[in-house]
Amino acid sequence: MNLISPIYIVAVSLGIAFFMGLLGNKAQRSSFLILIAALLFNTVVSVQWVYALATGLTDPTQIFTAGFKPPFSINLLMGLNESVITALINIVGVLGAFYMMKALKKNGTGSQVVFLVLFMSLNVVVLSRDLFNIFVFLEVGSIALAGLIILQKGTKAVSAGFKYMLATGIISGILLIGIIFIYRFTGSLNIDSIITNNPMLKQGAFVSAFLIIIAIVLELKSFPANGWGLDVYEASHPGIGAILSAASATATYFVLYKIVEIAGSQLNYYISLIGVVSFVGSNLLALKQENSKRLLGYSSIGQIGLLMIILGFKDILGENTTYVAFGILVSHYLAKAGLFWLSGIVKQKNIKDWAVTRKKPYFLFLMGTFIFALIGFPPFPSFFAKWTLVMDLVNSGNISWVVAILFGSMMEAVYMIRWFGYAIKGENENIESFKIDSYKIIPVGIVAIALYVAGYFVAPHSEVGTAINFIPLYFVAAIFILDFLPVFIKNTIAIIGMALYFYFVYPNLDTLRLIFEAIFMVGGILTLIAGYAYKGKRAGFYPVALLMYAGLTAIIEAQTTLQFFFGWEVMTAGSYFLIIRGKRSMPHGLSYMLFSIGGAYALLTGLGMAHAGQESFSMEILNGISYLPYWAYGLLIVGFLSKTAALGLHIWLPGAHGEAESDVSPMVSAILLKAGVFGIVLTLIGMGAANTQYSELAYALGWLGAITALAGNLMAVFQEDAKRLLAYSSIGQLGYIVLGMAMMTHLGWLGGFSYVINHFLYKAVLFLTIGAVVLRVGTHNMYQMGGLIKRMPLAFIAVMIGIIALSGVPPLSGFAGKWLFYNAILDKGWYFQGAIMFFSGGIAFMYLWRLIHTVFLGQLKDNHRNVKEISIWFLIPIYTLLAGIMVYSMKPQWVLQPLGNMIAKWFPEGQLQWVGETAISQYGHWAGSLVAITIIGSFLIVLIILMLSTRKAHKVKQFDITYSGERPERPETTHIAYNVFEGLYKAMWPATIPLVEAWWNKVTEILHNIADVTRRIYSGNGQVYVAHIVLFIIVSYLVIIGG
Amino acid sequence: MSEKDMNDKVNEMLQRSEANVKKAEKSFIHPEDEEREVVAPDGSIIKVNPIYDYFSGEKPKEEKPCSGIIEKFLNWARAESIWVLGFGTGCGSIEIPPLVTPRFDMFRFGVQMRPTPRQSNAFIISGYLSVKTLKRVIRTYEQMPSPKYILALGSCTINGGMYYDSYSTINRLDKYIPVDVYIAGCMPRPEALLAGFTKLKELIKEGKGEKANEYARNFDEYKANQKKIIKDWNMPDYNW
Amino acid sequence: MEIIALITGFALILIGLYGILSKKNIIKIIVGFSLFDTGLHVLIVTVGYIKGGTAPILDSVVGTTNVASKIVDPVPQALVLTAIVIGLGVTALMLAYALKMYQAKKSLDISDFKDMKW
Amino acid sequence: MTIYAKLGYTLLGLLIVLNWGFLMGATFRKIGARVAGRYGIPFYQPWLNLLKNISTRTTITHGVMYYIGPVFRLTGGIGLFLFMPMVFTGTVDGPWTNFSFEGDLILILYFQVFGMLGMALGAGQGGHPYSAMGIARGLAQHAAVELPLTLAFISIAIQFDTFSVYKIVAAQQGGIENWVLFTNPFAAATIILAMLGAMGHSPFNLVKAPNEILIGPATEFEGTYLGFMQSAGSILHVMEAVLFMNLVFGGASNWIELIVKTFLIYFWSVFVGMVFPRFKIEQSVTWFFKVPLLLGFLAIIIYSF
Repeated sequence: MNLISPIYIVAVSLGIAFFMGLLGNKAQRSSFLILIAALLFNTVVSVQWVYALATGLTDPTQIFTAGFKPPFSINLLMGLNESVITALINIVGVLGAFYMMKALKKNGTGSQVVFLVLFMSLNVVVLSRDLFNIFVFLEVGSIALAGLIILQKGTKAVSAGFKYMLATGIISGILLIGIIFIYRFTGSLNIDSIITNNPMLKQGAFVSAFLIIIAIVLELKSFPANGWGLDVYEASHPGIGAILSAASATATYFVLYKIVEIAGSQLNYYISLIGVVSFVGSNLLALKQENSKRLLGYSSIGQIGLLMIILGFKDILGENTTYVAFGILVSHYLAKAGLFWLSGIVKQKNIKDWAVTRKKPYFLFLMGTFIFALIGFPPFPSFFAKWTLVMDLVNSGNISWVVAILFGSMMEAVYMIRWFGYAIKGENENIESFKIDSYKIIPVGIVAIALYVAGYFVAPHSEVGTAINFIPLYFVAAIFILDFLPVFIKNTIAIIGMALYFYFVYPNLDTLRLIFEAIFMVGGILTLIAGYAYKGKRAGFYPVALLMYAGLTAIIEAQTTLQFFFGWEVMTAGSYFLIIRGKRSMPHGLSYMLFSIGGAYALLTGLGMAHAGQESFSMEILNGISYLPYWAYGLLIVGFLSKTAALGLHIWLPGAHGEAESDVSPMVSAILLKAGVFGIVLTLIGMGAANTQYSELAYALGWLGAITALAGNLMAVFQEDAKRLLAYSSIGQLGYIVLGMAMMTHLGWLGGFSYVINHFLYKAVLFLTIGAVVLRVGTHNMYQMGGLIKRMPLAFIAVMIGIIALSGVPPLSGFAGKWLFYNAILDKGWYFQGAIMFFSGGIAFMYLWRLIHTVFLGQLKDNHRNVKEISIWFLIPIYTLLAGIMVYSMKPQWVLQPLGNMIAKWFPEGQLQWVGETAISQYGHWAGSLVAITIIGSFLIVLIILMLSTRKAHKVKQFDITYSGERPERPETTHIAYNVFEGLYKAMWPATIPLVEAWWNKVTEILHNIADVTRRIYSGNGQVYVAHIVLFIIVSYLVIIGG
Repeated sequence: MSEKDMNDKVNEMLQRSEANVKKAEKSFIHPEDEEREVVAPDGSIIKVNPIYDYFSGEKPKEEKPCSGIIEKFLNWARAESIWVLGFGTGCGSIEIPPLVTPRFDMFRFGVQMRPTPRQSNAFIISGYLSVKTLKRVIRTYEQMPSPKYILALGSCTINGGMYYDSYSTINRLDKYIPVDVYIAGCMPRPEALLAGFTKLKELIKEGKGEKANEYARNFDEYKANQKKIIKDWNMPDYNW
Repeated sequence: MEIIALITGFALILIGLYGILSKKNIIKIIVGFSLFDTGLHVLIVTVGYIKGGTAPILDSVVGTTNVASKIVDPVPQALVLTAIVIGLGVTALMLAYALKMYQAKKSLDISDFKDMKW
Repeated sequence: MTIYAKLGYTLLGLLIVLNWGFLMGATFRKIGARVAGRYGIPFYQPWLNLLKNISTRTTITHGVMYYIGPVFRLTGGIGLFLFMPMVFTGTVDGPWTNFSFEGDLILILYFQVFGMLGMALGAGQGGHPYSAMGIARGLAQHAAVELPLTLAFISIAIQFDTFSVYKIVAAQQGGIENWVLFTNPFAAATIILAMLGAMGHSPFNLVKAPNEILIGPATEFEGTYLGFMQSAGSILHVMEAVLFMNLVFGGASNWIELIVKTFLIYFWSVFVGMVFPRFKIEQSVTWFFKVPLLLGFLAIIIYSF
């Protein structure tokens, strides 16, 4: 194969640049075409090298200039890495030039020449193996860039450019000192010969190597000596920002990658250290940032910091280094370019004003893609890279590094998701929509698609990534493409798809997984049926709902921990989009996402610890973790608890569930929360189930569950919002489940699983019904409803059965869980937890009565006189679930016996004995069916007696009540619905102070204050920035010689 | 705002208030009871008539007593279990509290107080009855389950007593609601009240405590009388 | 000689840095930068100097044997040429910026250009 | 024992309990009268009231829930009776154990709420504001009462290692010294205090404060509904007393013993009520969170080690 030598990139670019210079401004139109042609030529050259090197058609090739061999001449190396990096740079060059078409044309041929020279220099910087050559072209690049910065009009761009010149001037001076002294000490400027001849640099040579490396590190705008860089990001044309972030930073990073070898591995640790300071520091400082381009600048610096960490750890990462580095690099490169370009299209400075993006919904999709790629969500390459990075770091015992990296990532997620939240849900009424130029949107679209493609191709490259099941994701993608169809068709496709999938999947699952898969899939189908009630297109709903279900089923089917985590993150992303669809759910979506990401990071670390010392990634490694087992299991549990909303990690739930759409609330409450329970079950099985050595952990978990149950129920009592009430109730119910599981006995688990099924059934019923009622009456506030039993009797029946089941009153199914719990508690000896549970049960009656009374009973409001019964599409799933509750209530043994058999696998001791329909435990017995028959029988007898004695009961209307001789004036003043439990509140208000929320608010506030105070180092004065650079070098040197 | 506009506005306001005064004089309808419009969640307008919409308002029917011995047995139970509504309508209500004291102790006769008309079967109209209270009495009386009994206390309920020419009290109670037992005096002492209870019990046991049916039978007549005197009628014809 | 040149080079660098860090006037800062640059160039040349060596031109005086010990190292001299060119470019661009800045705010005080911070 | 014999005994037992409940109610009124220096009602007054109430001629209904609310209430009472072993005869299958299946304590605890919840729904549909207020108070007080009560119940369950009421009674046979009252004094003390709340007499009768909220939940109920509720109330009072008797006071081996013991238990709450004025709801809730709760904790702590 005949390859075009990379030297032609330089030659052609320079030639064309001169030619264009000669042309001058005479041929404006053709000059731009020539520029594009030149950049395309560069791209073709590098891409053909990528192809040739990747397929093994050719070997890495050295290109010698001037006919001498190094060290007497400059040589270029074209290896696989170089070819990929140059390809990336050149692609961004083409796209960027296209994106900046208007600006480049307007500013004439000169700007185009400079643009071309910039990319030529970036290519050379990557390819060259000569230190001085690298210096020269770095300088050429920065001069070119300084020329391009000024393309943007205004003082800001000018002063930013000057600061940039000043800073890079000083930095390249430092670099030059380093280069000249390394030449002095090694007699060579060629990187390869320096490395081969001087494996360990000492003293003077070491100092000069340090200067070279620190200069490159500074070129990468390391925190905190990076004010000049931030200014450039903020002030320059968005296209320049994209080039800086995607192309320039990539090239400079590669330079660092090349030259770090000259110091051997002596500086690796410090590069990681600088990297982590950059990553954590700039992500933390970005918290207070409101200017979108500057925010992106902070984020870019953070990402480069992460890449420096990876570089520093290349000895530990071994052969994974390239994979991890490219994973992060490519995601960052594409996403950041896309975001910068987007910012040029949206044209809003303040991130709050990005709400205008929503006026063109496909831009939201683009923005979401970039942001989720940046914070490392699947299916983007950064997800796999981050996974591998954490696995390897934990495996090598660098836990504190993992913590720092994850903290930094967390901060990045905070501001990124917040920004995205503003875009989805912020106020946008007063902001003018933006124009879309096709030449601007095409590059953005290309990088967005490239992200997905990259993710798809990166996944199989990790050893365990091959097993990921992409079929559900294809389905999601298909639904996304079909999003223009009306609801009815999409809903049918979704339901059929899920049903088929469940049909094919369920034979392969064991009982445990089958239970959860059934909850996810059957529950999913039932809640989707409710979707028929919606009219129009319901744009964007089906892709995200199915994304969540795809994640859920991936969790169940996971054979490896990577698959599990992949599913977990997919589910998180899907549910986030679902939740944030609600009208007022911006802050709640954010907090949901942050707790989810925090939990996911805990999970990631835990899974990493499980993997430590093991070759395999199979789910089996959760059993008997040997590396820091307490921490590992603790982190796993914390990760899962963030999803079950245990006390302390619960503050996202009420808002998220309460403000979500009517059919989304049951999805995220009845179904999604069970994913956390599934995880806890897996962890507890991993801890050894009956023979656990970690009973302290289980004990703490049990207490947490009990207190969560109490707190959740207590908070539910004082809610005025029907859906929030149910949401708090979910917190409480999940507390029960956690307590049951934590008991680690047969009965405890039986009770826990009984609750899992029950909670799914009745919470789905309640949320669906209340959601449907809310759709009809148009408010969440219970005190604005009332008397709806007359208008919606079927909904009332559903809620009544739901609350009786929830409250655990016999004969309905909730009692099964209660009965099992008390037996388990006596068995286990957790008496106080049991008493707290019972008390929370008593409190539950209060909010349940409140729910049904204030909504359905009492006085019908005037404006609800004509409301219709809830939609038939809600009634179908509701009554299907009710049938489930009734079957479970009448024949509990049908459910409990198989459950018991399943649990006996892990807890063979203390099983329930079944004699016919009677369950016998050590402490008592319970005949579910007989009790139900007895109660129903006596109920009917009494009812018949009443009917016989009051044959002629006169039906009266709502104000036909005794009102002390008066008549009520209005339903609103007659309906006792607001602040109903005032007396209880007076007695128990200390327990309702939202301490947890205050704590998290305080944490947030402190972090933001730190960010606010720290970022004042960026005073805006160019001299200060130079001082930062000098100090950075001095401090780094002191740290290095001192450490 | 120019002076002319101001004057126009003032005139308009004056006219409006005059119209309101006229309207009020005509119907005595409290503004709260006027017809109003509310907006349903789906945006449609619902007209609300506060006087009739909220109430069933169906006319009462005569309830036939059971036959023979059963009715006698039930009447005995009713007579021995008189639950009096705790509603003091006039000055005589001061005579009722002594009945629960050790000195008079009405409980031994099976008489006790009940706070809600739904659970009472006897109603003491204690003395003069203003028109304003009459409306409440009618409403309360109609809300009591049948069979129900009325004891009228003092001369005011018989012929108006010392308020015979008052503009604001009624003269004869049984023009408006049927009375079972009149207890004369101004005021009758608690002993007289106890005697009244004894008389009522006798009547009930004899099967003569059927005034509720009489009310139903002559409903239109009673209603006409009531409506003649109560100007601001803001309730349905029958309060269930 | 060598040591004096070395010290001069470093001194110029430090003086230049001092100028950059302490002077408020942009033109003075650019002058400081030029000093810094010049110091660098001196340094480069000094590093390549070999005591008693002649100019690195292969002529009859130097001969063809044992050349390396007779002439000063030619590489730094080549480098310094490039460095000077680059330094010139940078300085020129900086001055261009200074002009633009003056046009924008009628001020050459660098602390007047703090529009962007934090 | 055949099912028919069982049914017969159960119905007979129910009749006894109902009438005993009425008589207890009358005695309560009588005692109240005597405390006030009055003669008081005749002892047969409750039956007359019942008769009168179910013989009203007109009945209203606010809707289906209103209609079946009293049914729930009465079923709650009857069910509690059915699930409670009444008289201890030495065998689970004895004549007076009803359909208790050894009497599971948890079932009884949770079934208590059945009637309350149904009644709350019925009263709610009545649409009367006072009903709602009464129920809100009742539920709050119920939750507060149940906390110390549950601690005591769990303590007793730990003591006898069972939740079966029958077994708990059986274990207390053989003399007064075997009663939980003496073997587990903390639990007993907790129950004795907490049951004041469960019985709902003054000072814990804000739920149906007659002159403030027109007897609360029952405001809108009349006639037969009221009759049902009175019957249910009577049964529930007896059953509460029987529950405490079974748990703390050694159960009963015959009806006489049952009547004597329930009388004493019931009148403990009555006498307290005669002396103390009514608590506000926040006062009553905090009251149960003080001494009774502390005693309840002690009752469990002594078994935790």
